[in-house]
Amino acid sequence: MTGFRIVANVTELPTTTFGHRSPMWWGTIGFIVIEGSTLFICAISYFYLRRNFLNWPPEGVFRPALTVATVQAALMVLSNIPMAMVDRAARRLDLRAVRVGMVVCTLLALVMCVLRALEFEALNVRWDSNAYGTVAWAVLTAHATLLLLETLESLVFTALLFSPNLEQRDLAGASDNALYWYFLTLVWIPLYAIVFLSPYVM
Amino acid sequence: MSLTVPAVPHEPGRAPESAAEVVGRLEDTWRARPGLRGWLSSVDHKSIGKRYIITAFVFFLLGGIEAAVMRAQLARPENGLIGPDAYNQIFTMHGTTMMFLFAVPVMDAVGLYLVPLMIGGRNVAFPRLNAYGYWVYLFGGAFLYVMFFLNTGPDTGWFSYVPLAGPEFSPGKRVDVWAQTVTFTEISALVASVELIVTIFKTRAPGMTLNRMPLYVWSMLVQSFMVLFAMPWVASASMFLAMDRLVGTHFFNPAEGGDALLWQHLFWFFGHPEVYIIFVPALGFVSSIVATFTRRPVFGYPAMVLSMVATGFLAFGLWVHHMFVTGIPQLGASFFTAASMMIAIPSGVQIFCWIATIWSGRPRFAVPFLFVLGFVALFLIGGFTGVMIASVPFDTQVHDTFFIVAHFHYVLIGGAVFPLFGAFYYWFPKVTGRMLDERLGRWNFWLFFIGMNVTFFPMHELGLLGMPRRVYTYLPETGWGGLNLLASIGAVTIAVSVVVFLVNVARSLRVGEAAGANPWGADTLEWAATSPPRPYNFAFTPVVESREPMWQHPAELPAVEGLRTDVREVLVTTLLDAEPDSRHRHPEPTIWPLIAAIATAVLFITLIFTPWGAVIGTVLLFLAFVGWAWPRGKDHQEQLMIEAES
Amino acid sequence: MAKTSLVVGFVALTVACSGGHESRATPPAARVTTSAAAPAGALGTAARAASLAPDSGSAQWIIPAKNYASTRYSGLGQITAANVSRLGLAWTFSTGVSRGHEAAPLVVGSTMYVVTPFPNILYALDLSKPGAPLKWEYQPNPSTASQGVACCDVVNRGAVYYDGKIIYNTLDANTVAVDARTGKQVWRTRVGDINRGESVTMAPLVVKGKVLVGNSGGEFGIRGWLTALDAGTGKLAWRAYTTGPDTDVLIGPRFKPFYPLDQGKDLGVSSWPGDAWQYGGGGVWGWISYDPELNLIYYGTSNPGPWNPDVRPGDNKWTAGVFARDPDTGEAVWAYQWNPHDVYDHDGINELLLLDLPINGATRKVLVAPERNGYVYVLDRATGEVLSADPFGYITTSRGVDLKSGRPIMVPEKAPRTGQVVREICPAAPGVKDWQPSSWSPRTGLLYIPHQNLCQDEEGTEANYIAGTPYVAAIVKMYAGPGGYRGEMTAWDPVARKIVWNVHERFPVWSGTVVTEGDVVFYGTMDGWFKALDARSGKELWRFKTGSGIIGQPVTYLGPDGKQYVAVLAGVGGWAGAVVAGGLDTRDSSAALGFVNAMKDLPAATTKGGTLYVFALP
Amino acid sequence: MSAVLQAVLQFPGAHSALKPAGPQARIAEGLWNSMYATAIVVFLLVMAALLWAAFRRRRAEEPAPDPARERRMRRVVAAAVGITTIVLFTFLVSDISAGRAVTATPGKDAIQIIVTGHQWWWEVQYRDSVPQRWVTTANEIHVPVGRQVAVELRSTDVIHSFWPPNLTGKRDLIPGNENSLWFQADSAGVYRAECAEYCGHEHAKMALLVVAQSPDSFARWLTQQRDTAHTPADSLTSRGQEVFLSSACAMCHSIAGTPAGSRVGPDLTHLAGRATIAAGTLPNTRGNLAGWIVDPQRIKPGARMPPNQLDPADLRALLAYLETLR
Amino acid sequence: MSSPSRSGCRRRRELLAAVLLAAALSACQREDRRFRTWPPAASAIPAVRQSELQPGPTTRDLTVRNEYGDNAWAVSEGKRLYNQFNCSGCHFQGGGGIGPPLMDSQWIYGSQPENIFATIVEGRPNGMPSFRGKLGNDQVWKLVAYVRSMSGLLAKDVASGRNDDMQVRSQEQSTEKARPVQSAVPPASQRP
Repeated sequence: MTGFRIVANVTELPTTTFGHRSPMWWGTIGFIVIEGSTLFICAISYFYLRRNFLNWPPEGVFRPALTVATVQAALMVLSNIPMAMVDRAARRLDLRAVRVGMVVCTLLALVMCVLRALEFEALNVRWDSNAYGTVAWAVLTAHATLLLLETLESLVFTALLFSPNLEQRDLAGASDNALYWYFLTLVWIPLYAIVFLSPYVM
Repeated sequence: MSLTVPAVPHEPGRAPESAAEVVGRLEDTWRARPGLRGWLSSVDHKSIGKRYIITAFVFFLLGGIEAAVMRAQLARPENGLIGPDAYNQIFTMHGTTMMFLFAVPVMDAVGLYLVPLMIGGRNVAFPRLNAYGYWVYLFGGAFLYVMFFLNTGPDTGWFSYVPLAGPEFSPGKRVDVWAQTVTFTEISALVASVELIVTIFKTRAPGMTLNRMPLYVWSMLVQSFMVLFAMPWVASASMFLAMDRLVGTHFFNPAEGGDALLWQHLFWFFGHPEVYIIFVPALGFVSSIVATFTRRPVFGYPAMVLSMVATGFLAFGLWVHHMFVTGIPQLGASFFTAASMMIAIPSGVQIFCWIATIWSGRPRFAVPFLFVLGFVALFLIGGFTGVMIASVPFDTQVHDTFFIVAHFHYVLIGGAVFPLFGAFYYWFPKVTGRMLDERLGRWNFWLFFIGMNVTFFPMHELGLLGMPRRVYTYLPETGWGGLNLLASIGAVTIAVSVVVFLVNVARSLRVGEAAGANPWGADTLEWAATSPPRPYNFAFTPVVESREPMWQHPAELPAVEGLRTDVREVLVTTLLDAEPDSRHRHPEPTIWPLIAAIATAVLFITLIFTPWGAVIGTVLLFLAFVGWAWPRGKDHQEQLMIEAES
Repeated sequence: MAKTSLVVGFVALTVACSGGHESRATPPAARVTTSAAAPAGALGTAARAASLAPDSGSAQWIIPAKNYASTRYSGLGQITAANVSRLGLAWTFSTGVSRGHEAAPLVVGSTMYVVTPFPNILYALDLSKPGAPLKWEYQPNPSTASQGVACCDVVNRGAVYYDGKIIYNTLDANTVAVDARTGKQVWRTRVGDINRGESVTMAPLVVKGKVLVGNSGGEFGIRGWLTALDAGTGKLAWRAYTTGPDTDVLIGPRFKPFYPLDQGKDLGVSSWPGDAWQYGGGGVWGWISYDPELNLIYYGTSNPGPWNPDVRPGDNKWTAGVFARDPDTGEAVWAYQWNPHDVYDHDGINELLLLDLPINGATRKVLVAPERNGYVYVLDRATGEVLSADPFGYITTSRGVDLKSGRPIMVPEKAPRTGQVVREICPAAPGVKDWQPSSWSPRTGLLYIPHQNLCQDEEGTEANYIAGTPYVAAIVKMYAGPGGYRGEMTAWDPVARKIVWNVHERFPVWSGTVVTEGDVVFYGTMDGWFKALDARSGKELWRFKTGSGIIGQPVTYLGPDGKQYVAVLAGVGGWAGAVVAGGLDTRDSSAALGFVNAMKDLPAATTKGGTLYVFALP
Repeated sequence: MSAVLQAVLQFPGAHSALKPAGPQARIAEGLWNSMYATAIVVFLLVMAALLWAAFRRRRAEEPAPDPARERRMRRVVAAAVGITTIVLFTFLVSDISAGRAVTATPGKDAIQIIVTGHQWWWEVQYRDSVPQRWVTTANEIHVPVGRQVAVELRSTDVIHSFWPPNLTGKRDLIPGNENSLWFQADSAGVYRAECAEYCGHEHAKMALLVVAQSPDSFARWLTQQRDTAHTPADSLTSRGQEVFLSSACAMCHSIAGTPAGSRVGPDLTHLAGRATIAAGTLPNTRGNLAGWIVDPQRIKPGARMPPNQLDPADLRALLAYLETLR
Repeated sequence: MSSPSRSGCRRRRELLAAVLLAAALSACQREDRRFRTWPPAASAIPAVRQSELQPGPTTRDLTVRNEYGDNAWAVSEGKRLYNQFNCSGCHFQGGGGIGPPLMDSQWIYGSQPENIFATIVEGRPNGMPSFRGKLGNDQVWKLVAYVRSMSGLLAKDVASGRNDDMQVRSQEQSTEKARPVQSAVPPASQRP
């Protein structure tokens, strides 16, 4: 066995880091890439299958209704404000602000889940009606799955914030959660444009 | 070159610990839990890695048995050994096993074992996720084989083209089993890739700048990125297929505006990089072995790194060359021909660099090095045929024939399995503490090398003579009998060589010569650990000052101290220059990854039979992750800080 | 208007009226109406029906089309736009059969004859007694198996009175002649074979002593024909096939089609691949008209089979077209295909109204045909030249008719093909208008077209001809066209070539129409309303809810008591009503050749039935 | 016809990409030859270099990394990479020009054929401007020597791939995507084609014969194919026809000139004129035909042809009748 | 003496084993593809009871088990034959048209496999043709299995998914079971 010659000491290094200094942040980026790819694939498929149709949506299918989806899109964008506040509070290690912010955001996520259920209704087409319906549902479902997972995660995390076992480094989790939230809500904007707006222009 | 670790002074009030003290404390803190539950709860990258490697190797043997059955059936024309139904299942199982259950996982497995050691870390970045990835993989593979023995083995080929694999032409659940197996293995591969990327990015030993990373670590980094960008495609595609089959969606129904070619695009956008996902780590094996056995660093480090990165990029530009006969426009085809030829250039660079290394080094012809030499010969042949089939007019002749079968076996066996066997011989002492027998190893190599060529070289000829792939039999009038018999004889030879390998391993485990920490006199950090390494890998985190730390400091490595020893703690460094940045808590062993993997399995398996599976599985999975994430017990040091803050 | 009166007067002296039954006085010659504004001067003076023979006068209704010119115009004027609102139920009669009742009741003298759908019972009702009691009934007992080869419900479109006999067809391809007085069978001739998919649902026509009968089964791979039987004995006089060599189609030296593409030898074979013409459809299940002056009969031929066009390249002559033949010998004089290589099941069997219309300043002998493909054609009935063809519904399948070649200009993207769904095919398979006959009033010069507004999605599938089983090879799903309504009643001016008014209905208007001298148009709807509209404005004047959806042909007659009556059969069914008549499952959009998808709400709107309703003013 | 049979069975080159009989196959073969030769040369050079590098005699003590030597090596490696690039570029240029030549659109006078893939047989139709002159046959394409043949490729079920190696490379038949190719036979002969895309149980037994013949004999063949089947002349064959029409046969197969018009299975109007049955699986002999009718699942397990339990006398009559379908 | 809890545990284990075994066997049965064998009751089936009413004491008939009813491949073959032999021409995809619907709960001539077998082979008076001699018994049994799947009478993992065709009905494997009702009256026209 090779021996060691001590050349430095790392005792003073911090144990809680935020952003790209934290491995979990990179892990989150990794999952964002994976899930972003999945959504991208759904979007690609959407345009690929578009080529097989004369009209889009095909004749006999109504265009999607816009109201709910537009409210949802707006909500998604705006929800970034409280989430950014959570993010900043976490970096300040301001537990109280993080708690309040996470409660607000979790409620918002629940509202989004409800809106998502209504958005399926608003598509005006079933998944098994034709390939248009299929791929529109696919985009929506793929994002809905992520939304659902994020909602559950936020719920658990919020509960954790009130747990006696909370540790300081868990606050880094709030920051990572915020990162994922930015992705989840902002990626919806192009997807919203594809599923709900593009049938009006293609 | 000066060390870039910030000069943190020794704590004045504390005496430096003695190495023995530290080791004792680390042994206590990092000890594996006892018993079955402890075994199931392990999050150590080495135990997970070993399980991964053994599991993958078992699948390799199963896939090999399937191959043997196929060669037996094809040994003579109109053979009645097995009928089309069994044959079709078996060839699909062979392809699926080798690609999804052996080749990718085994590369990840070796990486998960070696990478933390090579970069001087204690474990992978997310150890529990790592355990979860393994369990998911195990369940996926086991599920496939259980279903296969229940006559529900997939039978539409490893790329399951629709509409054949669609609901109309593949009734029953056979294809669903395939689709979900793919999903299982995708999850494990994606998990492993995130794992490896973050491990490499954030937990390298201080001083191991990107520029000093061993080539093998580079290869795993490139491979992991490729997995990250390639696997979601097949995961999505297989989910689309499963939904077409279960709830009647129309992704691939041409009548309702779906598209059979959409499947091919999605699949090959994954499927082509897949080959390189298998091949790139092999480049890392070869580079490690070449350096060690020529006793010099690999020539042209920057060129090697760049060519691996280039391979990684170019691999994503080739998928359409699997679709040259689907009637795509000529112009598009030309682009993909050019890209397919271009990818030969980085391979050329690598081969020339290795030859230069060998030429200028002092080679030792140990078994790992033999496998490398064999690799070069076989991979050249596979590479040449690869360039040939990039040509559209020629590809239209040999596409989907035995020529292709020959081509990709040369690439995959020659290009990946030979280096992998070399790697087995090379790192076996590190993993087990014992050397493999050289004489048996030579038998292993030569039988494999000869068997490989006898089996697959005639297949080129068969393809040109018009033998399509995936035929369960052929007519005597075709005149393919002789070459097929030859190929079958070659298959027997390969089988014998694998048996020799197994004998070698079994023998070595019992009576093998004990290996020291660095039996080969190699250059990378894993050889600084004991053989086999302790659960914490290194008593102190080494500090790296060159690309060949073990050659630079063969006796005593520079290292840092100051990580806590009373709890599991690891050092996090910066991305580019690997400067120490923070201390990071390492999770305790836990059973929850296994539970989460069981929940995942329930999700995917029930989803084969009912859409409600999604609901059941999600609920279970949620519960499992709550259990996973919920903190148990507290660390007062940490707790106090937060109370002070709030 | 004077000329019109003359025409109507002439009506009284017709060939067939010399029947032998008592002939009642014709109603007073049409009054010159002063109340209604004459639509167009030129029209009022020049337009007329070609020849109304064998119209036996306004009192009776002895053939379903009323007269040889197929105008379905009654010269009775007691019921007028002004008083129709007071119309009330006079009496009813239950047929005891609950499938689709498409027939027109006949009134000959003081007897009414009603033919039911399968099992094709013939009832004679005595109009001279109160409540019109049953005189006799005749049961032809057709083969029950024949129900299996009736594509679109087991309907019958009516009988014809000729020479003391009621002559009609049974579903199992028999033609029967029954003594009008006694109800005894006079003769019975088997004209087709159900094992080859043949059935007969059409109302025959008797011309110069020949009973003209055609077969149904365009969805069963039949080979279509029109057969002439001797009216006295039922013996076969001649048979003219729709497809096959010229000798079979009765194409000889007299055959002079107008368009070059219709000229040539054995086109009925050469426009088909292999022996596809042997089972290529082209049945004759619709209406026949006759012009005594030119001595020509006119009839349309049905769709080519199977629906999936990929298996039958070529023009598929002479399906989905029209023939002009000499009734004595059956020789073809000219032919024209509405839809060469029809790809939409757009049969050409609709009623052909023989009118003399002022076209470009000259009165021309024309044939007016509101066709399934969505155009009202005006053809020169002597030569077969298309004078005009104008859309009267929503069409996406073609962009008009090229008058030079006579061919419709098809939209290739809308052509069905194997293995791919083609969407929004408008009109759907039943066309803008199906069999349900329109009527034409010489007083308004308007054509009253009952029709539908349907589109469909279609996918061609693999075709497999097995004799006696359906040969369609298409999956179809119909739905309402633009606007969401499914039925329409359109008044069309064939001279100005435009819609004058039109009424939307929830369901397809699957019943026939009749227009009277009182300027009232009668028709029924599938949800059971029997309606009267003002013939000039289209305003609804009266409605009555019957027991079941109406798909029958209304008639009007003068009762022995001198009062004008209006009669119609109510009994939903037919292709459009199969969902109710057959008890079909609406979860399958392709059921009943896709019609069910457009009629999913019909079961909630009506139930099965089979009742004759007769109305009169109080 | 036995001559054709003979040719198929005795001539192994009837199915080889290396015995080209048409322009496209010749181009592909040319590419193969040049690439194969280049590959051998390069392989030998690289292996020689490798073996030399590994086994060259070394001085006892070589200084490990000598900067001057490293520089020299860098130059050599760069040169080798440069040569590799040039070789690949040459390949690329020749590929693309060959690709152009292969995919050039066929001339106007090309024979128009539609080939439809079914699980597991081929339907072949010859187009004509007059629909009546269309010809439908199965598992056998006759073409005149020296004339282009344009093939439209369709599939009604799964993906198949049409591949006569001696004549041209393959092209997939994809449901929902129409494909086409053309080929030309330069010399008379019988060329075998296999389905090259895995298509289910009997992918292995889905072959097709391309019979290239002189323009005259092709024209004769085509004319003959347009005939409908003759009415049976004797009692045995007319009994056979009766068996055909009254049994399950007529549910799937058609014989022009009889009421059998089903299109699920191959058109049998000229069955006796074909060299093979069961899509190139068996020579078309009486015994094979009998075996195929009675127990097709022994020959092609999973094929769509059901077993037929026929009375021996009926079977004899049926076979006699089928043999008249020339 | 074994304690009750232990024996209970063992019983549970036995039950679990039985369930697993059954699942395994059903998988085998579902996925089997026998090309050359004939189902047991293939060649001849005894006269089928058409009426519920029996003179004398009621006896239970031995119903014929159609092995194809558990076999996904056979059901899908049945679906193919259903379309190829133009069953779909009259019954369409189960909604009916010329013939009665097959996806609903109404069975005029019985819903048992042997009833359906008899209906196909013998034909029925109101237009159902007799396929005797035109189809092999094997094919008829496959058709029987498929016809039963149309109204959800087969297990969902055996019933077919959608075809690569136009979407006209929910796929068989998603069709809820319609409990068969014996309806004595043919929907075809009744005589007065």
